[in-house]
Amino acid sequence: MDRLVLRPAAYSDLPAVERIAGASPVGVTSLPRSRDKLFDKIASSQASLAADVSGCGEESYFFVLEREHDREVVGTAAIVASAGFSEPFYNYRNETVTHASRELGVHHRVHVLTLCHDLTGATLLTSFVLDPAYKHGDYPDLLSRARMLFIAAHRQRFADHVVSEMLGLCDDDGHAPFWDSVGRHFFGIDYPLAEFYCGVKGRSFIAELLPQHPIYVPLLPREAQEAIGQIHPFSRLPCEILLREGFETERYVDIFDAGAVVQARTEEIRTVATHARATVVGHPPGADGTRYLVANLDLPGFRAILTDAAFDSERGEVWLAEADLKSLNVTAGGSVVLAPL
Amino acid sequence: MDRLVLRPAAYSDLPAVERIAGASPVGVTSLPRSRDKLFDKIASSQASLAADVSGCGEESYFFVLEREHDREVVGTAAIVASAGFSEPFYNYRNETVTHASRELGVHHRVHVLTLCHDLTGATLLTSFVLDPAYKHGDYPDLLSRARMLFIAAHRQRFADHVVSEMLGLCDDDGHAPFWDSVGRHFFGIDYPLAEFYCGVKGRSFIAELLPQHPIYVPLLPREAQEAIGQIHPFSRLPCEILLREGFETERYVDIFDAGAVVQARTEEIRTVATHARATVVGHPPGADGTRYLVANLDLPGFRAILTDAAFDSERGEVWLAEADLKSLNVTAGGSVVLAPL
Amino acid sequence: MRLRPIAHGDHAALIDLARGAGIGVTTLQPNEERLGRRIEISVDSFSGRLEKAQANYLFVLEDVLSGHLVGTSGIAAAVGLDEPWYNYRVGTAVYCSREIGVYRQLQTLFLTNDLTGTTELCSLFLHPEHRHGGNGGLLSKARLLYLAEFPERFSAKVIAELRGVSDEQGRSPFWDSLGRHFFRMDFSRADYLSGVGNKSFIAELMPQHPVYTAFLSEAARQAIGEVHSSTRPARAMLEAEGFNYQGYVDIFDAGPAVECALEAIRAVRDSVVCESVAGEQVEGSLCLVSNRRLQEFRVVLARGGVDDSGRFALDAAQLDALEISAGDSVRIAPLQPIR
Amino acid sequence: MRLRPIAHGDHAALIDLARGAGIGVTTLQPNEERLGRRIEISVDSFSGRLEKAQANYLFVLEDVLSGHLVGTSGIAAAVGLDEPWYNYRVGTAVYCSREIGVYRQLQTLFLTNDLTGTTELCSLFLHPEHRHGGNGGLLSKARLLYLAEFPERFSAKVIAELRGVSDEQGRSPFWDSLGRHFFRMDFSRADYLSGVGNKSFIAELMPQHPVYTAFLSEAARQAIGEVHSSTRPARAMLEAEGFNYQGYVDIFDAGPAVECALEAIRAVRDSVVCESVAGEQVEGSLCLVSNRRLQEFRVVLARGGVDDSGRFALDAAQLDALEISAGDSVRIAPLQPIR
Repeated sequence: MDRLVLRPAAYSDLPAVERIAGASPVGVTSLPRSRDKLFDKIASSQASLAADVSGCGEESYFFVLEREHDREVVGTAAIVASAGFSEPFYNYRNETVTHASRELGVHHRVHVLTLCHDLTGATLLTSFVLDPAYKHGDYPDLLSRARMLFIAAHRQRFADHVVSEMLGLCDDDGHAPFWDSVGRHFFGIDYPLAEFYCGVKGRSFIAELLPQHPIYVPLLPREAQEAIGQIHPFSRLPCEILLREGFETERYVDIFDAGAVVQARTEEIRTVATHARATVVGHPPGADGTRYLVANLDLPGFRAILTDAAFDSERGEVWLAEADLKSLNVTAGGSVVLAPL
Repeated sequence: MDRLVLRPAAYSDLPAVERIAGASPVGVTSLPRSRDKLFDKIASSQASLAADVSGCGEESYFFVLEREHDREVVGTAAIVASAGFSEPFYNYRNETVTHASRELGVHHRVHVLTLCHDLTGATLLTSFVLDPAYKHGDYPDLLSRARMLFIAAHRQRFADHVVSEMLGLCDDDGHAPFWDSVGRHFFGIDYPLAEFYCGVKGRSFIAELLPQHPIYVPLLPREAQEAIGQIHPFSRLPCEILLREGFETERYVDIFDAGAVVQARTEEIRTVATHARATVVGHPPGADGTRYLVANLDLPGFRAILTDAAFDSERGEVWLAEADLKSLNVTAGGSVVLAPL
Repeated sequence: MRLRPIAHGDHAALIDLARGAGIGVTTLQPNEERLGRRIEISVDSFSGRLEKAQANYLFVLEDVLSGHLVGTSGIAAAVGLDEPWYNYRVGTAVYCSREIGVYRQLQTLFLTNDLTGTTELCSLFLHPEHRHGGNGGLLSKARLLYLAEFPERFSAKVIAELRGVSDEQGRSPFWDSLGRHFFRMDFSRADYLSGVGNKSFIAELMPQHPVYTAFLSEAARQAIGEVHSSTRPARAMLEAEGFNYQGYVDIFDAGPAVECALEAIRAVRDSVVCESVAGEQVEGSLCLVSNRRLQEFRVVLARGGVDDSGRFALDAAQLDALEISAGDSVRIAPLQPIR
Repeated sequence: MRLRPIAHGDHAALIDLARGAGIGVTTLQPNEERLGRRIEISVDSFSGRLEKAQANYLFVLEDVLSGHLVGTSGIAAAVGLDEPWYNYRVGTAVYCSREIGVYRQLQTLFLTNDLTGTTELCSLFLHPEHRHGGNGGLLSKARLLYLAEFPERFSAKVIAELRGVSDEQGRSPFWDSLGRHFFRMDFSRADYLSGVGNKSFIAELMPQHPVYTAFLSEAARQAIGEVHSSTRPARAMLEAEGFNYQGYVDIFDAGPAVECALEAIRAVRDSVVCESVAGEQVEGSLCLVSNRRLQEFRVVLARGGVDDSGRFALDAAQLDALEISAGDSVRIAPLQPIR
């Protein structure tokens, strides 16, 4: 099995990141197909890691998953400390309103989508893209959940809620049934163009063009209704991981494609709730153990791996192999955070 | 110390209940000052206790707290299985919306109250009234939390969320600052009259008269703004108990007086989460123990008391004194539910 | 033919007439008890026993030879003062972003009570066999002379709600695209419930938020503010009288409400009071002639003109129909706008 | 005095004039660069280089003896086609329950873009020293002849937004009770921002939901649809021209928007085209006289009337001011409505 290491993206990763962005669907606006924007993303991450931060603000953290033996980048994942820091973070709230008339003996619930900024300020997980060759086994967990370990290790840098937007339904020609029935009326442009603008322009045009009044779902065509809360095949894998982590779906959907927006209280995310700090004890390779996600406590030098380790919770010690110490760039006696897989 | 027992209200309790209703503030619409309505309330409770119920529907359960030695009724409390079963259960949702203009560098949150039926279908705790002579010590806990034991013992009869409306600010002359600034415009009548109608009429007039559009809080007079989410002295004691039970405040307020509407997931209510079933073992009086709420498993013959008991959780046995067995109307070898005080 | 207030004795004849009206005329449902109450209300309105909020005047077109009733027309003195009166207001919402060069105009429907308090022309129905000659004009316009004569009983603004688009089966595309989702009943049933005076269910069931018409069917959008083909002549007639569509439509079928200030209604503005004189009909235009009475109001059509001494000639039959004698004062208005 | 289109050379004079305008005139802020652009837009509008969406015609009132500019008036060909145009629509909401015998009418304010696409009369400003004689009427009404002459350049509906109520310090009770809570800035600043053409912030900051006026201060409620005392003559003048308040008000100060169909504007409807003839002024009413030219449009006031051969007499100074020769065609409208 290949050994993969998650670490912050460096400027030298730009070509690899650009390649990954180019292979992603248009809805992944957090990985725009624009070298300048990707460069900015890395720069912002570097600055955030170097900054002395006590609350959660405009920081963002951009990670790559690297194959250790040839240093090839095979995945990306990111964290935005506070969604909508400089402008509201828009979603539709999935609601029902009761319409009842006792006199007529009528009582039914009508489904509406109401524009909201409820999730503004929450920490946002984005940019999860993994080389398909690694989609089996534990690798996806490493890529996604290493972020939770990072959040746990640097808790004061993040909000009390964590959210993530799942890509919604959209065909290969860029037709999103929800967009075609809803967003198009207000934006007057195709879904791919809207997503493109979203990635490369500010988001203020969204505020200008989104419907102020709630959308009555029964008025929409069947395809659009059915798309609400659905998840694009591209996002199924990351979504599964988040649901196992305790994220909830159902309450919010994306304003463009109506894909599910999942959310959890930070403290209740499984990796955060079950993580521990431990002192490293070196041991020779080959010893048995349980599968753990392990990360160091550095910021610019953050490293996370998956490995078999023995964790003594009473003593607060974890036994790691030499190779692990090397990957994590820690030495015996140093500290790490870990969570059971 | 007086021994008090909580049990379902009987028709013979009507005079006592009427006396208690007459001494309560007007906002306590669940205890209307109308003998007919109080009679109906007891009848509905009796019917609910006798019914074979598998879900939660239109049942309601009305309890009285009785002083054992002279059978004097000193308090009332009730549970409505499903709020708004036959008509929506209205509240204001306490929300903020972000108004931001990047161009002007303006970003602020505006507080709005939006009419909603989010809590429709939740189980509702009402009618908590206790003779002031018993407001100290553990008695209030018995009156309020015996309902949680009842819910725990008959879980299938109740919803997954439990809510309770706290009485909001209102002076002795019946002036409620929130009503005077908001409800009065739509209803054109005084607060006491509105509350009176609410108790004795159906609630369909509420649907006809409530504002359809959200209320912008900054437009209201200061007294009205300050009343939002506040609690009338009459409700402070029951509210305190519910907050200790894990109920949350802040998100919803009452449509008439803007008093807090508190809510909790049923499973997370402390008494429900910590309750246990146990087999009764009789023991002579005087033995030591911990303070417990204990109730039998009957429906029409439901009884709950506070007592010192010894509970062996491994064996699922609880040691109760003879007096307790008598109050609870159980015999050694029978079953009870209990929760630590 | 003459127009006169309905009387208690007209009950049976009115029911016969109502059976021919069809579901579009919401205020004239063939329900014996309700029509009986309708007559009572009208009688009490003419006699002044009712407040403006309740007053509802019902006129009938009577064949003076046979005594048969062939049509009805009404005036509700002030709508919405007793229970809410709903319309959609057709509005415009503009969505525009300079940054990405987008400009969109969307049509919206807001539920309003804006026409509250206005006087409504209502209950117009003419038996199909009598839809010829000046009958339609007489039936509809004669009541305008009542407004001209007794404006203090009515409001400054007068409206008429016109039947919207529906097909031969009575299906309304607007209803099917919007109302049906909220009411979960047929248009004809909703129309009936509304017609029998129960409007509180509207507030309970209608969408509370504005609706974007972009989400409605093409046929529904096209029906907004349009009238049923059978109502086109009525619309043209009202427009010639000065009524205009100002963006308010029916919440069920999106038929237009047309509006006019009472004093600006052509037949009101152009009406004159003069003395009647017995005589042969001279050449001239067809005129509405009323006897100016509050309770025994009568209107007939007569050809002629006001002569130089300010008199209008009526023959014996016309004087009879108006229940006046030569020399009594009458109010005259040309049936058709002059121009 | 004559009215003519503004020209590039008027820049300095316009700035001087704007400095006297005060904060109520949102379209005439004393900002050099913006006024320069305003002139350019006007020149390009008259020459036909701009689309209707951008066209904005600015006229000046010129003292023909001294050459001084003493006032401005403008026409925006079609508002809201470039970025959203906002008004509050004043509506009625009825809350009524038979069961408990309650009936309430509440006034609501809905944020709308309903006036999108209409032609706006704007930028009216007359230097205080010249507020006498027929100057005000000439300045404001002369542009109506431009509408009469070139209706294809404008929309079927014409509006004017009138300055709302504010006190001597420029404080608007409506703003203080509503807008301030959402903008958290002074009325004068919001008014300035809006005047300099930036309207996107309105959508971003204004309340998105309808507002019940019951929650506003008494002074704010009374200001809805009312004009500033200094604007009363302008309102009366527009009403005499056929403009009406139809329930749309300014979102900042709640001043009324008045509306009229272009063809129904009195000065448009009553204007006639005739031949000019050199001559002494005869007795007659004061008339607006325009030279009918698209780009070199000129209007003067002249006393007189159209004679039996369909001609209107103008003296040499008037012909000069109009830049025409006797025999050229002119459009005439009485300055004041006749009646």
